[in-house]
Amino acid sequence: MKDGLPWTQDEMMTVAAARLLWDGCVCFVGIGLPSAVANLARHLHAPHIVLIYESGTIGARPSVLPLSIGDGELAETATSVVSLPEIFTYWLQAGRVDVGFLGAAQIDRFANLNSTVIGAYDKPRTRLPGAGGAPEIAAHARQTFVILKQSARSFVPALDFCTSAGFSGGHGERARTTARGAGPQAVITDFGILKPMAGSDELQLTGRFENVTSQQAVQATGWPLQVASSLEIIAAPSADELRVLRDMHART
Amino acid sequence: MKDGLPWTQDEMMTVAAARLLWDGCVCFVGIGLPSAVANLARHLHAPHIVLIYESGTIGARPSVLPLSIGDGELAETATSVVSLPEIFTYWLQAGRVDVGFLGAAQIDRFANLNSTVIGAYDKPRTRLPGAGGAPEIAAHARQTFVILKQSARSFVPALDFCTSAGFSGGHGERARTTARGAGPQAVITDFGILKPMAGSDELQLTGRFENVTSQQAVQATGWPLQVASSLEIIAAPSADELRVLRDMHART
Amino acid sequence: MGALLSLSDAVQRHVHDGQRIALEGFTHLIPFAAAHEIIRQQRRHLHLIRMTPDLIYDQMIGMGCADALTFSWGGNPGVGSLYRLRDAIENGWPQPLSISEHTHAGMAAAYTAGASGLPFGVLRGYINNDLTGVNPDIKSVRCPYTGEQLATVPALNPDVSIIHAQQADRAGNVLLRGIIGAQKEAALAAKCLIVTVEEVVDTLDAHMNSVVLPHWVVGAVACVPRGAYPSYAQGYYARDNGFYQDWDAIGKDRTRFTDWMRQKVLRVAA
Amino acid sequence: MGALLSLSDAVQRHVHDGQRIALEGFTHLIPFAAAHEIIRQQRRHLHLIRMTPDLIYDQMIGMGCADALTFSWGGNPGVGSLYRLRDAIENGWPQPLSISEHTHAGMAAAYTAGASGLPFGVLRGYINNDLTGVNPDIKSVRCPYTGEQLATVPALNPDVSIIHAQQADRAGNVLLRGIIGAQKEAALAAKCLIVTVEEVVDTLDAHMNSVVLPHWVVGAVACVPRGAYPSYAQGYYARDNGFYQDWDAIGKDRTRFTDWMRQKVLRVAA
Repeated sequence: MKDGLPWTQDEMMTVAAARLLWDGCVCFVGIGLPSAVANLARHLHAPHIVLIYESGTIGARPSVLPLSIGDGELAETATSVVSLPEIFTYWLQAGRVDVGFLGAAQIDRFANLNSTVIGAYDKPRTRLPGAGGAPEIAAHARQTFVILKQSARSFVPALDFCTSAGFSGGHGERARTTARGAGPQAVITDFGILKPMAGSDELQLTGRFENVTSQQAVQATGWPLQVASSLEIIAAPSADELRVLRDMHART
Repeated sequence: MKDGLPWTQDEMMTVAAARLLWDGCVCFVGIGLPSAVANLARHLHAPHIVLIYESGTIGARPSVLPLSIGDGELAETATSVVSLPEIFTYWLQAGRVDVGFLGAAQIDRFANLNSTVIGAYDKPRTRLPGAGGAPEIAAHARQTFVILKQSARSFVPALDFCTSAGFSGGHGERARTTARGAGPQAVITDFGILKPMAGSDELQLTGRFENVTSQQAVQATGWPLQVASSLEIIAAPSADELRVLRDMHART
Repeated sequence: MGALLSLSDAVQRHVHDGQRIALEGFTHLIPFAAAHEIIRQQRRHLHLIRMTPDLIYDQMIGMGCADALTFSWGGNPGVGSLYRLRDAIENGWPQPLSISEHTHAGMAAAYTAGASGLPFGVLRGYINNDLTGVNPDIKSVRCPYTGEQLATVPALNPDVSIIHAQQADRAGNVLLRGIIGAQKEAALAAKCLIVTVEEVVDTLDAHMNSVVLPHWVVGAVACVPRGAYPSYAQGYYARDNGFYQDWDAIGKDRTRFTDWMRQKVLRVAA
Repeated sequence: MGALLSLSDAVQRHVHDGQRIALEGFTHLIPFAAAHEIIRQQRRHLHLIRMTPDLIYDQMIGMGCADALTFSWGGNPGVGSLYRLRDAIENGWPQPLSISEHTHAGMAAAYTAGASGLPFGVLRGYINNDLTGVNPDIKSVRCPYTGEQLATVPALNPDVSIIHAQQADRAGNVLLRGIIGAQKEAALAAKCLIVTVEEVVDTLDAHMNSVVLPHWVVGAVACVPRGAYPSYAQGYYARDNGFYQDWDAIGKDRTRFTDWMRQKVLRVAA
């Protein structure tokens, strides 16, 4: 636990992201934090949230957090199990997903994401897993939430590779593409929440967790991060939120 | 029964067509004569024939002849029931069908078929049911068999409408299209069997039933029908063939 | 989403004059009860969409609900003609009917594109086929790899699709069993989906890979036992093949048709 | 078709050096046993195709079976990196690996086109995405109706696809249950299909709308209980999540990897 506080920044991120989800929303989730976030919301204020995993499970209600997106419990608890091509055509591309969760190794000021390589593509310094479902989630979910710890290494002035377009060059460029969704509407970090500014589409710190300063967030960003004039202070996880989150992890 | 013979020309057609099917062949069948033919073959010499109905049933083994191509017994006895879009993509268009059966209201000398209208399309004298699955069966089955009673009204010099291409203008025109299958390899009528001639692709009478003359077949054709120099005489239905066919109809 | 309504309310609320609507079901699970309710509520100027118009659209067309029809095979399966459809096309009775005619493979591709959020579907089809001359919707694209020319159809996205299914649960999830035709595609291609079901149950009789439409894509569910009759519902009742044969005589004659509709449809409450 | 063979005979007969092969299974039903047999039979110069290379291709790549890889997500799910894959790409060990990289949606469209007998698949994808700059296979077509530019991918048609399934019956019909990924598409896109199964039964535990591949599209069936381990087979055994975590340390080190493969794969009879 960071700074001797009774909760970790990971827990704070998870809770802050879960609060953004509403009951009944249709959520396309990957493994790791996104899955934890969506399931936490389901156990808290959003019992009717619909979880879609790209493995083909629609409406899964796992009691423990899956390690892989294709765990048996997802299939056993789903309303419907369909093929993977169907997930990407009839469900994602058709615009039926309210919220898509994305992670990445790098993000730029317009919320474009790199999960492919660090260094040159042909001679990578670090080869990352790659695109998976992310580029089309980024395009077609009605909105996306990005979850990513903030550091000058991950919040970069220029991506080494653009895997998933956010607002591309900003200033309405995304709206002129054939991407259907509104794009990244929140980036949840271990310092707070960034949102795109109207007009420029550039990310701005709009909320900070109560145990960090906006100055710390700016220092952890590889570009001159704008801070909203009215900065929201995001409340620490409640006892209830922490209990449910920890129970969920303990069961897993 | 025609001419006082112990079997009808309908029965002769059905039996003659069934003899063309081999054990294990994958057969795309419609309702009516094609379904009777394929099921007769299954009960006679081709127990492992695979019947695909466009309703989505693969490997159906109905005990009675279905009235519609979507009867419940087809689903109950099938190896697999899939969606109709899948039938036309993964199964037919992919080239997995050995034999497609087609009927029509009109056929021309290159085995092109009309099942759409008699008269002008915009002001039809008779509006027929239309294309259904036929045009793509005609294109993608490895070969097609056409079953159609012969008369000057149905065997015409020029179609009112081309619903399903056979050999189009003949002389190799089909082979120059993107149609995958070899096209109509046999037309079974109530007089005998017509097959395309190498080179011209024009239909030729290659076999006649033993109770008709080739002259009768020529007279029942709206174009100057070629007759093969070595005309096969097609044997009358055997007692066994007739018994199985009549049992099948009696059960239905 | 997925509100449980009476059929009458569902049609009242969601089906409006002039819409493009698809009542799908390939031989099996044809939503006859819903069609009859639309006829009773006298919807007009509909653009009907359906692979096989079948008796269900023969009735709607004969009762004057439709201005236009998109279809791919318009017969009485295993029996013969649809005389009301023919009368509309051949003689403009009770009113002219404009048609947009496809092949099954083309309609299937168009529904699939509609369900997939794509503007068009691609198929190797309509080869040397006169339909391309009478239906301007059939176009082509060139494969960027092989140079091959392939046929295209515009996506079908009905304003309303109506299907019949075996079961809904109380949340509004819907289970289809048996021959499913292009219903899933028609359902997901629509702006609004209405489902009639044989029964509403606590728990669907589904297994892991069953065909289930989740409640949040369903606009309204109406419980209508025998709602597919004279078509059938696998596990509930069989197709009334006799009625399909009887329809030949009923549908052939304008007066007999009108009398039948008056007695068997108009005078029946939903 | 659908001959019941030993796994060793099936690989011997159907898998050859230099082929394009796909061993599919999305998290579930990954055909590990078949991969191990290919490693034992020392196939070389394969072009491996798989959405998620997973441990199965990490092992094949590390053992020198592959010259090329077509894929869309190359990590150890929920754990981290595939170090053998990375070592091949970053350092050319044990040999260089050329890659053709896609998104999941692109791979799915490519398999679907392959299964459908179409030369290409269409999707609204790869939008403002650098993959289009490094993968010349990603092209576009213009919608003939709306003018919209859409991405295309060339059809994937592997020489051989290998999948694992729960059951085959004695005729060679194959049943898959649970999460089915893109296996049906990969299976039907292939020139030759090999299936390993948990058990061969008299009658498949199937219902009407189960995912069943008929015997006449199956080139060979091999009965290999636990053939998906450390992946899983719904209804038979669970995923060994612990092994996926252990693999992180095994796969990270060339020597430890080679030792592990020698002991656990090479010295084991099929």
